[in-house]
Amino acid sequence: MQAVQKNFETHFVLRLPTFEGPLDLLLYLIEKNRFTLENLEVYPIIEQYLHYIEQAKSLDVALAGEFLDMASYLIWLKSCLLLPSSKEEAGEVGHNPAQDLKEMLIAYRAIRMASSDLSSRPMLFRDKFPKGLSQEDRDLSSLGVGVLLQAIDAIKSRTKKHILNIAYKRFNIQGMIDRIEALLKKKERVALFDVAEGRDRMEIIGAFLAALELSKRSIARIIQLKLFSTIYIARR
Amino acid sequence: MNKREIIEALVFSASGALGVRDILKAVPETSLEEVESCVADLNRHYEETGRSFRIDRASAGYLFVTREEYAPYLKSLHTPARLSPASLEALAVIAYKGPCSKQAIDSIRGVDSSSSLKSLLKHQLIDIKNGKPLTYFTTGRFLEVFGLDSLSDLPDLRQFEEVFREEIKEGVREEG
Amino acid sequence: MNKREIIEALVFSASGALGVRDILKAVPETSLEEVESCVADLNRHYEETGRSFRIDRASAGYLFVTREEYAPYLKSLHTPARLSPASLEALAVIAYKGPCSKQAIDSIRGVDSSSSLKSLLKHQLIDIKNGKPLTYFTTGRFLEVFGLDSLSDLPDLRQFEEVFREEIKEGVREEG
Repeated sequence: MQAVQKNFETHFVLRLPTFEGPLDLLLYLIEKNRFTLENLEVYPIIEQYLHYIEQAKSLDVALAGEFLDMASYLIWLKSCLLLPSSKEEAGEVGHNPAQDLKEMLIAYRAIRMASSDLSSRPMLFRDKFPKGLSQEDRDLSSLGVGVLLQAIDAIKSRTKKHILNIAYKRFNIQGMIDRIEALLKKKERVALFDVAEGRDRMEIIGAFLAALELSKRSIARIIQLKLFSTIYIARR
Repeated sequence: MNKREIIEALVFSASGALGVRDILKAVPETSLEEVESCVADLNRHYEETGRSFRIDRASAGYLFVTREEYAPYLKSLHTPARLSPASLEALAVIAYKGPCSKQAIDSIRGVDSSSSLKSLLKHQLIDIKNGKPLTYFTTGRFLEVFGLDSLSDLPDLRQFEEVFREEIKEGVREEG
Repeated sequence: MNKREIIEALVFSASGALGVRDILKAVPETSLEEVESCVADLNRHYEETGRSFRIDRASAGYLFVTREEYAPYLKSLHTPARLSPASLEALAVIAYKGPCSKQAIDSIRGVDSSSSLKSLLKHQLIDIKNGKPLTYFTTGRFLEVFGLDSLSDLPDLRQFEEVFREEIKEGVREEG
């Protein structure tokens, strides 16, 4: 294993492949190590991932936030693996975190294969061209609302103004705390996104801060079963 | 691959008449005479094999047309209505902001929308409400074309910011 | 006049894919089977006489397209559509899991898909449905572009998962 890892290090310092995202990088590492998802050894993969992130940072490669999110998730996963006693707690929610990671990778890998299957098909406007029809043609019968939204985006980028008066509501955390408490009276737990009804970013941040505050006051718990999954606020 | 068939594919896939210059640019080492003789050759071939089309030469260039005797059968084909990007912009503004005046539409778009409004009216996607000023609103036909039950089915723009935001950061990763 | 050539003329002069229903309406006393066999006949003929085009069948109906080998020669005329690997991934998620939210797409890919969604919308490969959250789904244009009759023509996603497992087992054997 040591040898493989050494080899890997020199390899990627010379060649920093660009990855679509953290899952892409993980699959690359798994392939490099000739692991299988069936008998994947999570620990060395975690180590190599974190090492890669460190290397990338030291080379001043701009890393997307997702890579760092994954890094903190993997650090957490590592701690789970190292501390068997924490299993009990995990057992409460009923799954094995390493298995989650595997499932995530299997699902992603399947999608990646599906996308290369799509790409391998002869594509209209790339490999074949229809008679007398240009790509920009907007036939009325094929219009969807997406086209309207795009038109609005085109106006926006041309005029550089927020034409539709999208007013960002200022949130206040106390208001958000009240809202969460009211929701928790009705339900055992609520999704963070449902608290932020308008789904705009400031509102979600507000909801999140409110949830942290409630958690600090031991009124609620924040639960996220796995990376990227829904964040819930639960009654304590 | 044969030059003749490359020329065929070019004229075939062009939207509208294709100028000789465009052909000469696309097929290296060809002369005007060669293009002409290839087209003549193709037309002879179509005729001999009983094809329903031929290549016509118009002032703007070469164009595939169906033979006259098929015209009666083609009557039932409706030419689909096309909307220009400008018309789509005006339509989007009216859908989200309507009923609204031409002045409001112009000021949001930053350009004059007269011809767009005309085209939208012609396609019955919008209608005019009397008053001062006249206002425009979307019609039932609009809902039908876009597969909507009502205007409230239009996606919430604030939610849609999830896609159309942070262009600078993401724009680098993706080609147009 | 031959039915076969009438069908040819119809598909040829339609702008966009021509539905079978439109053909049946335009050509009296024809059956679906007859249309299909005429199209197959025409395609055989085009192939034998070395034509640069053929008739494709996709969701909406029949469409005349140029053969793949001519694509390089048509570059100067058409800017080929290009989808980034990221956009193709997002498209695959929507094709298999759609209608689905952006959050669902992001979560499967492990990255933010804003710019991919934007590019897919621009190519009219996906559309949006209002709701909380907004959901994305593939369009008829998607089927047309990839030459699919329906989404069920896509290979089973589970098959890809299996391939992965098989592939990996082989890798292990090699090493062992």
